[in-house]
Amino acid sequence: MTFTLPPGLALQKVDERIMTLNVGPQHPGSGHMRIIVQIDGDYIVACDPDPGYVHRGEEKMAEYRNYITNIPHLERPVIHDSCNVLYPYVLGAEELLGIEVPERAKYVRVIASELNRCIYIMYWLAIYGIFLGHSTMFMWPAGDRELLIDLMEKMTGARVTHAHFVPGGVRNDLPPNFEDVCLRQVNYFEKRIKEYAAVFYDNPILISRTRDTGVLSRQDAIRYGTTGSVLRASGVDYDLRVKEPYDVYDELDVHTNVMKEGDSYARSRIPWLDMIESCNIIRQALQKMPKSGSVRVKLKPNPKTKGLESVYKRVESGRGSLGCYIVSDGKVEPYRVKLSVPSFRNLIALPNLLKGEKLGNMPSVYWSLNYWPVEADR
Amino acid sequence: MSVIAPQFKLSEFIKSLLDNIFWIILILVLIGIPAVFMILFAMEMPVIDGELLTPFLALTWLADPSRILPVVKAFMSTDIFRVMAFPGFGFAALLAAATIFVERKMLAKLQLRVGPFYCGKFEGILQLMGDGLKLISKEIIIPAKADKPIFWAAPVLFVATAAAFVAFIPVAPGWVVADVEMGLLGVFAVIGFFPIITILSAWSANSKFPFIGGIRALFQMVSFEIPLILSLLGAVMLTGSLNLSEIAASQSSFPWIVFLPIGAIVFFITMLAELERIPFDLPEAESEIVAGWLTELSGMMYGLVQLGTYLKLYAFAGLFVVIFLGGWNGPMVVPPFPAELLTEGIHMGPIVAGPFPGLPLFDQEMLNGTLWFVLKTVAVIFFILLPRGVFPRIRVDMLLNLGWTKLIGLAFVNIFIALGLLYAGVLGPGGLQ
Amino acid sequence: MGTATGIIRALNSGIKHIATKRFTLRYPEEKLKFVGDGYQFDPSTGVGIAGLKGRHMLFHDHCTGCQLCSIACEGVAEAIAMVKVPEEQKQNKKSIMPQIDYGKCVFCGLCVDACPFYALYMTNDYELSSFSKEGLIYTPAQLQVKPYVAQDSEIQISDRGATHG
Amino acid sequence: MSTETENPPAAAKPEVKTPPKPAPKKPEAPPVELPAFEKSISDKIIEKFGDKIEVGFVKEDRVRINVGRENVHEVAEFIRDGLNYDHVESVSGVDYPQDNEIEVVYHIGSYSESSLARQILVLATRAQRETNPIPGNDATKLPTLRDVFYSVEFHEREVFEMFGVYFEGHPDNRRLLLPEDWADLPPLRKDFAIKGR
Repeated sequence: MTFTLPPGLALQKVDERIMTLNVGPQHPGSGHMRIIVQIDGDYIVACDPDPGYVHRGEEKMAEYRNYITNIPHLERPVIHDSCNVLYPYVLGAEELLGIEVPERAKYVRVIASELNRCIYIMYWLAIYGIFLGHSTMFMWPAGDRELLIDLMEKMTGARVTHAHFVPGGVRNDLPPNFEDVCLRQVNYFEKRIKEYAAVFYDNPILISRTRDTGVLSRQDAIRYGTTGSVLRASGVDYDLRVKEPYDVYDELDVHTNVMKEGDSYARSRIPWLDMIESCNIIRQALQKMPKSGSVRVKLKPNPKTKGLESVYKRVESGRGSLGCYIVSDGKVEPYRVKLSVPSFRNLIALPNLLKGEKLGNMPSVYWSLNYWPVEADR
Repeated sequence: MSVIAPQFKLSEFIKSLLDNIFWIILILVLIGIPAVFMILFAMEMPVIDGELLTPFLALTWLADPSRILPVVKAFMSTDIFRVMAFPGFGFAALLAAATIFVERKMLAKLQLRVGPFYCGKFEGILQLMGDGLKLISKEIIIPAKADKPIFWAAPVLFVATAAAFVAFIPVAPGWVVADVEMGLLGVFAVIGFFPIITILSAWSANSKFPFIGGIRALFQMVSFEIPLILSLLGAVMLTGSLNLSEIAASQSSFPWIVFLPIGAIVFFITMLAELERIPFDLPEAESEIVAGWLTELSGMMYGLVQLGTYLKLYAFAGLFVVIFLGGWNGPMVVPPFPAELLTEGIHMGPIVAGPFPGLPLFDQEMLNGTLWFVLKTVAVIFFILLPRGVFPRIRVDMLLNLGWTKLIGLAFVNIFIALGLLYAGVLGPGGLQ
Repeated sequence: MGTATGIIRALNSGIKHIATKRFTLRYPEEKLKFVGDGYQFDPSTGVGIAGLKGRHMLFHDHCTGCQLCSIACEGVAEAIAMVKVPEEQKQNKKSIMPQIDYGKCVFCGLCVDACPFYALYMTNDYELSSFSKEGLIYTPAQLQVKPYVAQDSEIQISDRGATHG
Repeated sequence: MSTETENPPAAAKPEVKTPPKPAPKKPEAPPVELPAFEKSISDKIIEKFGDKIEVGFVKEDRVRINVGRENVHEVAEFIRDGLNYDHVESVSGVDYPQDNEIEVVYHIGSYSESSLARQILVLATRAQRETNPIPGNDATKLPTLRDVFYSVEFHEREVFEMFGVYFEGHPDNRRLLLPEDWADLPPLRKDFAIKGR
């Protein structure tokens, strides 16, 4: 007794070994996104990232606001790296509006940007720690971050959403006695992060856990267009602070950290080395900064650009090169603002890295991409 | 401005209090007093003034306070007391609660934060009670497609099995719930139940993450049970007995860890794995599989599993102490019982209290043994808790690799050391002991 | 043996930190001290003065009702509305002053930058919770009050670690 | 069709920047003084393709090439193989309703060639715009560059959902950021207005 279904109704043959897991958006190990993972036993056979849960239409909103009022909402994608995410927009707007920034303002921007980079990386590191089940590495960075947040608060008046950079400089001058406090806290901060080595970075269990997982070769890192720590962990010496210095980075001595391995461990170690480098840059900038002078150029209310122009500026943020493409058509509002965010660019590597990995490696590979879902969605 | 509770009325509040008191008294009368009488009927009553006390006369201690101590002492010699209170469940639960408190505060200190601080006046000492109340008051949510009887039973079974494990641990000479001849085999048998309960709970939840977590727990526990058993065999060979009390008693001069350090290390690592503690907490790996096999458990079901986990932690630490650290053996530090309390009572100026005919409740040996046992157990628990602060989670393949190759090999080395000591005559008959 | 020494180093580092000072700020009892009296803006030079961007403070004798703060807020949060005030000021012909809805405000301070008459400042007060949404709307009369702040905790760094003291 | 796309009236910037632009670079008094290295890049492309392309501008570190949609794949291959650019940083769509066109701008950079490290080559092409778009099923189509530059994969998916520009040959033309049940206009087009603005 054979009974055949019509072709359209025939049951699709499903490989029963494969199980589909929805990692996210309510999963503790995903952030604000979903990764659809198919596993065969403990091995991931396919992975499909699904961002978009926190898409806020920043680019659309920017077309309706003028160059100054764009500032508070354009820093929202990465509020813990808010100075850096605003930086390319401000640089681009300055070029479009034709503003020359005072020297002291440039140094203040560099200090704020480097402090913010450390704040971002500490947050990232805290989550990387808890993704690996290392609760101490969650608490220590989250606590020591307070040292720098305190500095940013003194500097800008807000703890995370600073809205500090404007076309033409920065909003306010440094408070009195800031240099000493900054130097003291940054020095202590550097001492603290060097203590992480014994517990985290030199921990043999961590090393055996993350070595040779999610290996991204040099060719693939370039081909996928990854950026930031992911790129530098794969052996590409590329840091915009050195390669295309903006503001006063060409006057500072910036060292680029490069590792050859391209695995999760290297990708997680590079940001930590970057933080130590940032401390150096802050010390240099504090030393070379002009002790007085203006920090902001007075703008006309509602500044306008001249005709149809476009500009593409990029900076090295905590996650990598962050670009901003502004098209203006001579009105008060920009015609189009496009943020080319590093998280989005690094996301392309995720499906390729996870394929063939074990499920236990998923959090470490995923978060070692230095990925921030809110920024990718914009 | 009563914005928080705009409907608040004092009379309603007092009414609710009285209501609660009424129900408490009712339940006490209907359940509490019968339970007390059942215990009184079951236990062997003491002889007072030459006549045997009957359960019906037991409550006469309300009129005659000198009868309290004999009744209490008689109760303490029953099995019910042993199971429920002292070497059994109550004692273990108390130590488990202390463990949770110490774990929280110690981990907080290590991570440069404060930890529980406001609940209870001193350093958040009542935090656990608050957590328990919260868990009891939470709604229990059962997944729609769960296999409900097994899903309900699994947490209860888990606690019961953990309590059964606790029953094997001798705390002081003679003070053990189940003093069986094949005690260690019984321990192995009970440990073997945990993966079954885990996989039952995980399977019955009918959800993906608990399933993966359950499978991982099964892998982990099964693969680590073999080195666990092997690592304990060395001590069994040297002692020549499987009875845990005898193993503890045999270490009166030196603990076995002196001769069997490799076995102790292997047992410690497998213990961490069996307890699902960091770095081996794969079945509950939060960032990978939410909460593993505990994902669908809610409310007090989760609380029961946590209770079972900490009971298990105490039991494993106790097993380590009994087998490698000499159990209750230690220098006598407890002062002898003052005999004049029995004959004369306490003289404080004009006031005379006593004499107390029922005393002493516990003898000196037992108090000293318990003290040393608790001290050693706390030390072992500290070392079980410490890795949580400094190690990340490991991966399944690393775990299985560690269990099946390295630890089993080391356990065999340990057995050979024990055999060597035995045949060389250093230990065993004619040796040091 | 590298593994064993690494594990011992990690354990050692963990135990050492048990004796390090706690870094936690116990918020309701301790409050962080800020620089200055809040974010202010000097319209003559066009540069702000560093300070915390907290609740605003409005100087009624400076406000002219020019609505520039409201216009600045339009693209950001739309939190500022101009309302009639009963009092009559010489410089404020229309008798309108800003009323700020802190349910919408993002504390960016662009309204302070926009004010050309030193009338709108920000203060160190950041505890603005309320039981109702209406309670978050601050009228010009409420904005006039200088908030009382008791903030004295600062980060202190010693050999045994940093604390909030 | 090609004449339309190759002479976009809006983006046809003169090759020489207007002098009053207060650029942070050196004061360019004669209008023909262009950055030499960037000029050489644009010259190479002009030499290869001649009339098919049009140089949008040559600024310091930035070279802009406007291409018609039928040549964009070919030009991109030359950029990768002949000029050693190796990745795309950003793919942006810009809507020009008055020209009835949607411009797609590729910002192409290079990691492997150290002399190109600070260069961005801006490759712009234009697709026909439909007033009533049916994303994927109307004339708003462009050839994909995914087989040339792998890194455009997610960027092109984003442009597809945000502007309705279908990339022919893209292996995975699904929604990325927008919800699955989005049935409105592609949101970054100019005729999609934010409520209340």
